Amino acid sequence: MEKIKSNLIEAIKGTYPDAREQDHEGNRLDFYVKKQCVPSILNYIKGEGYIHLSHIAFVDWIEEGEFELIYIVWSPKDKIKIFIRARVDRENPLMPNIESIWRQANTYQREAREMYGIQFEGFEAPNEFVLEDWNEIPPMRRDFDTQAYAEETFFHRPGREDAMDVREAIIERSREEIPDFAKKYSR
Amino acid sequence: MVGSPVLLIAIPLLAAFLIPLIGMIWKESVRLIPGLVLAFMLVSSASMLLYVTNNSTIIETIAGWQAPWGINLVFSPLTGFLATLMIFLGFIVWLFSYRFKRNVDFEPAKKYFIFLMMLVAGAVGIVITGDIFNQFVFIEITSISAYALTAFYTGRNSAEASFKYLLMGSLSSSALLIAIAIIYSQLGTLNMADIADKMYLMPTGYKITALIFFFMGIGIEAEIFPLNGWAPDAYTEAPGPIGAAFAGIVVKAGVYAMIRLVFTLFDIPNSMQFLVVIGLVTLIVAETSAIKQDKLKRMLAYSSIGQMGLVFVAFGIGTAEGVFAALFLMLNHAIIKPLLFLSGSYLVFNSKEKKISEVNGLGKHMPITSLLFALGAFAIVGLPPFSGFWSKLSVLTAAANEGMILIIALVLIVSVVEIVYYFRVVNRIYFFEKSDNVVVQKPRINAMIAMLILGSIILVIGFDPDIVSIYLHKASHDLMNTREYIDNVLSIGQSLTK
Amino acid sequence: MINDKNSQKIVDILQNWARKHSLFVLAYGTGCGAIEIPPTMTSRYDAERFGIRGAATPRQADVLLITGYLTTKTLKRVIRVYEQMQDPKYVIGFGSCTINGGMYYDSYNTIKVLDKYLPVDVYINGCMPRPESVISGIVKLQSLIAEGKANGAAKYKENLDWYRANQKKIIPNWVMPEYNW
Amino acid sequence: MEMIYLILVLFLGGAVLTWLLGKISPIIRDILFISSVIIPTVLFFMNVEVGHDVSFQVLGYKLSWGISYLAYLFSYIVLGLGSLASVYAVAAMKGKKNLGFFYSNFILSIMSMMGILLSRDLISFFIFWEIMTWSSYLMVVFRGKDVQKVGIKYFVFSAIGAYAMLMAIVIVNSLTNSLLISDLVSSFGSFSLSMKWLIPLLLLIGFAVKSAMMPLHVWAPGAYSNSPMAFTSMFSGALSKMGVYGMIIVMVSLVSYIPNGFWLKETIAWLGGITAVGGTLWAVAQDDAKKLLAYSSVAQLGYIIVGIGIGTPLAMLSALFMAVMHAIFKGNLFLVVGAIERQTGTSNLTEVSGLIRKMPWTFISALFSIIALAGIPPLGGFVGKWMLYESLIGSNHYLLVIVVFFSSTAAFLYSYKFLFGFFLGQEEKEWSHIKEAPAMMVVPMMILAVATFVLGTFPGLVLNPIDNGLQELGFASTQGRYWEMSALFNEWGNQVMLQPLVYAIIAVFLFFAAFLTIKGFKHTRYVTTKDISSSGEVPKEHENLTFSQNFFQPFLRAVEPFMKRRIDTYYSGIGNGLEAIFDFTRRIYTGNGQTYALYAVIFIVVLLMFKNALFGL
Amino acid sequence: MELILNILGAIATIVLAFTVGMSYGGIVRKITARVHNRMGPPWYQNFIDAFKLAGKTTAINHGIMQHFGPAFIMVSSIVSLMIVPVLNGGGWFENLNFGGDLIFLLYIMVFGPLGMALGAGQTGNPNSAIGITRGLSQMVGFEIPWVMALVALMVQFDTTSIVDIMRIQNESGTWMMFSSPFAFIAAVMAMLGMFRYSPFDIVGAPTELASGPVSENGGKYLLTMMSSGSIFAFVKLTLYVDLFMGGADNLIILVLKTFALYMIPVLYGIVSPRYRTEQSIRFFWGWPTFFGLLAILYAVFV
Repeated sequence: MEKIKSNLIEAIKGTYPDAREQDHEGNRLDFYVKKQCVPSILNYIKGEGYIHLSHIAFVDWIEEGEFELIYIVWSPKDKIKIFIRARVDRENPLMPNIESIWRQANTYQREAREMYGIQFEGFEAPNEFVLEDWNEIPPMRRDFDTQAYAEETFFHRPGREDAMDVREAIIERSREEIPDFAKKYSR
Repeated sequence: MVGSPVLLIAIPLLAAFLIPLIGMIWKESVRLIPGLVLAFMLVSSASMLLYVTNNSTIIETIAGWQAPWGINLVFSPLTGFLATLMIFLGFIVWLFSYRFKRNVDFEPAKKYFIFLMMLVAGAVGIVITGDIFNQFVFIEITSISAYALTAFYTGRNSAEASFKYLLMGSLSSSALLIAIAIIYSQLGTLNMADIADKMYLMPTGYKITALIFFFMGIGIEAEIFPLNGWAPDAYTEAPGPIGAAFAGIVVKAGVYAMIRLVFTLFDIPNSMQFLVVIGLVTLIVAETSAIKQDKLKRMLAYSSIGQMGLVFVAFGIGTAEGVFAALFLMLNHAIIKPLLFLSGSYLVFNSKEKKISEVNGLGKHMPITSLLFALGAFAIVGLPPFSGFWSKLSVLTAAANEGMILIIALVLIVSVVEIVYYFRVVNRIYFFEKSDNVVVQKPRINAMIAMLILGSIILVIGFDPDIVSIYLHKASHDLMNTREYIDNVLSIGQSLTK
Repeated sequence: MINDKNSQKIVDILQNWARKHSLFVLAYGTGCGAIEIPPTMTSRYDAERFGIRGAATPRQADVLLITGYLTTKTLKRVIRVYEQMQDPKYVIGFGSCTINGGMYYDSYNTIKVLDKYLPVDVYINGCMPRPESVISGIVKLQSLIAEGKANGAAKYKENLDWYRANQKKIIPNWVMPEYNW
Repeated sequence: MEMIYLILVLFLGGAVLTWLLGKISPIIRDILFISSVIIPTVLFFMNVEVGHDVSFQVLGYKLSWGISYLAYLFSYIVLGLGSLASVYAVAAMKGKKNLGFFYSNFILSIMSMMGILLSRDLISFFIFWEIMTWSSYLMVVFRGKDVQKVGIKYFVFSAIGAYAMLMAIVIVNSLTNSLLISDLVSSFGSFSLSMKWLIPLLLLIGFAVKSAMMPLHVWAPGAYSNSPMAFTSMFSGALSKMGVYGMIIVMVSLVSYIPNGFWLKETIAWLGGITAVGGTLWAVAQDDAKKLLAYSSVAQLGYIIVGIGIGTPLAMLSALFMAVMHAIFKGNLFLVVGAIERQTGTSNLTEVSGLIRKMPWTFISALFSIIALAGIPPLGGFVGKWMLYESLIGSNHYLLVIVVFFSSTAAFLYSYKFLFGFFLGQEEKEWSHIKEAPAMMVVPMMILAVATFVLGTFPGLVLNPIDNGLQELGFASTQGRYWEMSALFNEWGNQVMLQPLVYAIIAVFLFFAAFLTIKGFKHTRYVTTKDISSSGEVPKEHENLTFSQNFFQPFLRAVEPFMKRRIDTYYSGIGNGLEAIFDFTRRIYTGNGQTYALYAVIFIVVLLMFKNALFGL
Repeated sequence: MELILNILGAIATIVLAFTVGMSYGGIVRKITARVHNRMGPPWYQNFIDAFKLAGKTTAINHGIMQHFGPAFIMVSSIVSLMIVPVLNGGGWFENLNFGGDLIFLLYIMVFGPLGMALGAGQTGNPNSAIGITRGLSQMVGFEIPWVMALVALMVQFDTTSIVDIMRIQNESGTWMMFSSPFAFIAAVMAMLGMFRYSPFDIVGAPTELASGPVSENGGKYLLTMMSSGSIFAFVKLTLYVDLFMGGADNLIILVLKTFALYMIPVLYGIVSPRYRTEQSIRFFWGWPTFFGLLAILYAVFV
C-alpha cells in the first residue's frame, strides 16, 4: 500500500509540481491542488483505477475568504481513498465542471451551487435542488445567520425562553479549547 | 377485291425513297408523308381485314408467277390481323414522334422517317409474304432499319447497342440462310405452302436441323432466351417511340415467323413443347431480371421479353384456344407496351440516365401521362378490368384445359414478380417527392393523342373484350388449319397450270 | 320528522361512533417518526384493534398523521395532502418537532408550530413518542370524535384566510388548486 | 335496364364523375360522392331481390350476376358501413389533397365489393376481387407513406392470393366447362381426389389473404394503418369480410365434400385460433392506435375463421354474427381514430390523453365499440363470442376454446389501452384546444354505437338473415333451435335470455348511478386531473403524468417467448433471398456483345447436339 | 305480482350477499390478525368502515367515468349474483337463474374490472393506471386455468348451466371436487388470483402504488366499490360451492361451505409474500394450467 501511495505521489507531483500531498495513516491520501488542475488530476487517477467518486465535500473557510472543495475518490482495486482538495475564491467561486468525468458529480455540484453558491463552468442543471423558493444567501455559508432567519420567518411557540445555554458549562466541563469563531455555532 | 396486299409493302418502300426527294422541295413533307402513307395503309389494311374475316383469304401473286414458283402474298385473317396491328402501331409511332425530340430538324427527321417506313414495310412483308426467301429478305430490311433506328441518337451507347444488335442480327441472317438452304436443297421449293405440303418428304435429320437453324435465326428477332441479349440495350438506347415500335412491330413479326414455321411448315410435334419450355425460360429469366433494373426503359425491355416468352408459352399449348390466347396477348402487348414506352419516354424525357428514380413524384406535374403509364402498368400485369387481364385469363384457361397446372403456377408466380416491379414504378410516380433537378417535359399534343388512343383501346378491350375476339378467333382458326392454308395458296397455282 | 334536530342528533351519534371506530390513517412520514408507525400497526401494539387502518392515499384517509418535523418544502405537500382528504378529517401532530420545532428550533427551513398552518386536533408529544403514546393519542382523538369536538376541518374552513396567510408567508410561490368546500 | 346493371353502372359512373367533375368545385364533388354511394344503396335494398339472376357472355365465358341470401347479408355490411363511412369521409377528409381520387377509389371499392357479392360466377367474382384489391391498394398508398414497403407488401400478398384463386378458377373451368359457382358446387363431387384438395386449397389461399389469416396476415397491420381512416373503416370492416364470404362458401360448399376434409377444417380453425392469439398479443404491444386496431382486426378475423373452420351450424352462426359485429365495431373504432387524428393530428396512444371531456360523443361511441369488441355483455360482441364458445365446446374443440378464450381475455388489455390512451388519463394543456369532431363525423359513429347495443339485445335482427344465408348453403333452419329474437341456445339447450339480463343490467346501473349522483350531491365536486394524490405534489401544467409508455410491459414480459418469432421476418428473408437470386439472373445480361454471341452459339450447339432427344420423332 | 316477488327476492339476495361478504371480510381481518399474533379488529369492522364511508360528507371525482365507474362494478357483481343460484333446488333466491349460463357469467364478471378500469383511468392518477394494467394482465393469467376448469365441467356433463351441474351433483351424490378433482384444483388455484389476496395483490399494492386503481376514490365511491367487492366475493364463493361442492341446501350449509373455501386463498395469502405481475402470470400458466389440461383430458376420456 505504501508503495502504491508513493508511486501515486510521485506520478502526480511529476505532472503537477505545485500539488502538495499529505499522507495519512491507513488508506487515505490527500492532495492539495490548484482548482484548474482538478479535472485533469481526477481524470488521471480515474484512469489509475480510482473509479468511484464517493463524495464532493465543501468547507467554508470564511476567515480565509475561500471555499474548499474535497473530491473523495476511491479505488476498489487498491482500496485507497484519495482526497483532492482545491480552494476557490469566496467572492467569485467558479470551479471547473467535472460532470463529464463522473456523471454523479452533477448532484454534488447542484448541492454546492444551492447551498454554498459555488458556480461551475458550463454546468447545466435545473435550478432548484433541495430548497424551494429560496431568496436569501445560500444557507450553508457561515455568514448566514440561521437562527435569526428562523426567528424572523417562522412562528415560535412560547415556552422555550427559559431554556438555558449550556455551552459554556460544557466547555468548562470538558476543558476543551474552543476557537472563538466556533463558539457561536457549536453546541 | 377491297385492296391489294402488295400495296402494303410497296407504298411504304416507295415513300421511303421519295421522302428525301420531296423533302428537298418542302421540308415539312418528310414528316407529313409518312403519316399519310400510314393512314392510307391502315385504312386499306383494315378494310381488307374486314373482308377476309367474312370472306376468303386474299392471295396475290407478284408479277404473274404463280405459287409455288413465284412470290405470293397471303392476306389471311392471321396475317391480315397482324399486318393491320403493325400498321396501326406504325401510325401511332408516327403520330407520337411527329416532332419528338430530335425530329424537329430536317436531317434527323428525314432519316428517322425513312427508316420507320422501311421498318413497317419490312415487318408487314414478313407477315404477309408466302415465300420463305422473300421473308428472309424482309427480315433483313426490318433488321437493317432497326439497327439504324437504334443508333439514331448518335452516341457511344447507341452505337454500341446498335452494334450488338447488328452482331446478333448477322448471326440470325446466317442461320436463316443455312436453314433456307437446307430446305431448298431437300425440297427444291421456297414457297411456304409448298414446303408445308411436301414436308413429309424431308428426312427427319434435315428437318430437325433446319428447324433448329430457323429457331436460332428467328429466335434472335423474336427475343427468345438466350438469344435476346441485344434487346435490352437496343430498347434502352433507341428513342422511346422506336422502343414502342420494336415491341409492337419487330418482335411481333419475329413471333409470326416463328409460329408460321412451327405450326405450318414443320410437322414436328415436340417443337410445341420446345416452345413452351423456351417461352417459360424466357419469361422467368426476363421478369426476374427486370426487378432489379434501375433504368426505366431497360425494365420495360425486360418486361417486353418476358411477355414474348408468355406468348410462346401460349402458342406452345398448341390448341386453338392457346393460339387465340397467344394472339390476344400479342394484341394486348402491342397496345400496352407501346403505351408504356411512349409515356415512359416522356416521364424520363430530360434525364440523361433514364433512371427509374427520376420519375419520382411526376404524377402531380404531368398527370395525364402518369395516369396513362399507370394504366399501362395495371393493364400489363393483368389487373381487371383492363385488357391485359383477358389475355392472361385466356392463356391460363387454355393451359388449364390442357392440364398444364405447373405452367399455370409458374406463369402466375412470375406475374407476381411483374407486379412488384411495375408497382414500384407507379408508386414512385405518384407517392414520392419530385427531386428538384428533374425537369418536367409536357407532352406535345400529337404525342398526347397517340397515347390517349392507346389508353382508350386498353379500356375498351378491357370492358368489352368481345369486340376483338372475333378477329382473334378467325386468326387462330387460320393458323391452326394448315391444310386450308396450303390449299388456298396452292389451289390457284394448280388451277392455272392445268 | 327525519329532519328534526333530535333525529339528526341520533344520526350524528351513530356516525361519530362509526367514525371513531374506523380511522383510516394516512401516515405522512416526514421525519424520524415514520419508524414508529410500523410497530404501532403490527403485532406488538396492534392499532388495528381500534379499527385503525393504514390508508394509502389522502382520498381514502380520515386521519393525517404528521410524524415529525416539517420543512417548508414538505409543508407545502402536507397542506396539499390535507386539502385532498375528504371530510370529516383529522390531523394528529406527532412529536415535539410539530409542537415547537423541537431540536430544529433554529433551523432555517423547518416550521416550528404546526397548528399555525393546519388545524391540529391532537398533539402527541415526545421525541420520539413511543407506540404507546401514539395509541393513546389516537384514543384521545377517538374520544374527541365521539364527543363531536374533533372539528379541526371545520375550523380550517372557517379561518381559511388566516391559515392561508400563514402558509403563504413561508411558501411564497403558491401554486395550488383552490380549496373551496 | 336490369337493376343490377344500373347499380353497378351508377357506382362506376359515380366514381368517374366524382373524379372528373370534382375538379370543378369541392361541393359538387362531395355531393356527387355521397349520392353515388347512397343512391345505389337505396336502389339495391329497394329493388334487388334474392334469386333474380342476369347473365351474359363475355369472351365465350358465361357470366351471371344476382344476389343470394348469404351475399345479401354481406351487402348489409358493405352498403351500410359504406354509406356511413362515406358520410364520415366527406367531413373527415375535408381540405385534404387529391380528394377526387380518394372518393372515386372509395366508390370503386364499394362497387367492387358489391360486384363480388353479386357475382354468381367465378370470373366476375375474380374481376371484382381484383378491382377491390387495386382500389384498396391505391387507398393504402394514398397518403404516400411507406409506399414501397407496406403498399407493395399488401399488393404482393393480395396478388399471390388472387392468382391462387385464378389458378383454381381456370382449373375449374377446364374441369366443368363452366364458371358458374353453382356448377362448381354441383359438380364438385365428381372431381378427382387431387382436384378436390387442390381447388379448395387454392381458393382458400386467396380468401385467407384478404381475411388476414395466419400466416398470410403480414400485410394487414401496415395496410390498415396506412390508409386514411375513413377508408380503413371499410377496409377492416367490410373488405376483409369478402375473404370471409368466400371462405364460407368454400368451406361449406366444397370442403365438406372432400373425403377426410375435416382435417382441412381443423387446420383452418387452428390457424384461425393462432391468428387470434398472435394478433391479440401484437395488438397489446402496439403504441399506435391504428396499428393496435389493425392487429386487433387480424385477431378478430381469427375468431371468425375459427367459427368457419368448425363449421357446425352454431359456429357458422357465430362466425357470421361476428363478421357483422366486427364490421360495426371495428368500422366504428377506425372512424374514432380518424376523428381523433383529424382533431389532434396524431394517433399515437402515448401522446394523446384525456380527450374524454373534449370529445364526449366520440368517447361514447368508442366505449360502446370497445365493449362490443371485448365481447362483454350486454353489447353485441358478446352474442358472437358466446355462440363461438358454445359451438367449440359442443363440437369437442376443447383446446381451441382455451386458445380463443385466452385471446379474447387478452383483448381486454388492448381494449383498455385504446380507451385509456386516447380518452382517459391526465387532461393535458397541449390538447386543451381540442374540439369535438363535426356532426357529420359524430353521427355515423353514434349510429354504429347504437347498432352494437341494439344487436346485443336483439341479435335476432341479424341472426335472421344469417339463418336465411345458412339455409341457402344447405343448413337446416337454426331459428328456434339456437336462437330467438332475444335469446340464445346451445347444443344442449342451455340458454341466455338477453332481454331480462339487459334490463337487469340497466336497472342496476341506473340505481347505482342515481345513488352515486344523489348521495351528497352538493358536496360532490369535480376536480381536474391535475388534482391527484401524488404524494402531495401538484403537477405543473406542462407535466404529463399519464402512464402510457410500456403500458403492458409486465404482461409482455410474461408472453415474451411467444412473441420472439415474427412471421414477418421470415417473409422479408424470403423476399431478400429472392431479390438476390433475381440479381443473379440479371447478370446473365452482361451487356457484352461477345457474350451474347457466345450464348447464341451455345444455344445452337446444344440444340444440335441434343436434337434427337429434343425433337426425335 | 310474481315480478314484484322476484324483485323482492333479488333484493333479499343482495342484502344477504352484502352481509355475508362484509362479515367474511371482517372475519378475514380477524383471522389475519390472529395469525400475526394480534388481537385484530372486531368481526363487524367492515360494517363500521362501510358506515363511516357512507358518512363521509364530501367526495370528489375527476369526471363522469369515475363517477359512474362504481356503478359499473356494481352491475357486474349484482348481475352475476343474479345468475349464480344461491341454494339448491330453486326455491329461495331464485333471481334470474337461469337466464344466463357459465360463459355469460365469465363475461359479466369482467364487466366490473372494465368499469373499474375506466373509472380509475379517468382520475389521471398514474398509479391507478399502473394498477389497472397489472390487474388486467393478472386477469389474463388466472382466467386460463379457470376457464379450463369450467370447460372440463361443461364437457363432462354436457351442460353450461350451473343449475344443471348442481342437479347432477345432487343426483349422483358426489361433489364435483371429488368426481373431477383436477378441475377443482385448477379452479382453486385460479381462485387465488381471483381474490387478489397476496401473493397476487400487486394490483393495489398500498405502499408501491398507493392502492392502485382505487387511489382516487373515497367516500361513497369507495363505499360502493367495497360493497361490490363483498358481494362479488360472495358470488365467487357461492359459484365455487355450486360448481364443486354440490351447492347448499340451506343458508347455514352455504355459509359453512363458502367459509371453508374462502379460507384457502386467505390462509395462502397470509403466509405469502408478493409476486410481481409477470411472475404471477407465469405461475398461473404453469401448474394451474397443467391441472386444467389434466381436467379436460379427464373429462374427455374418463
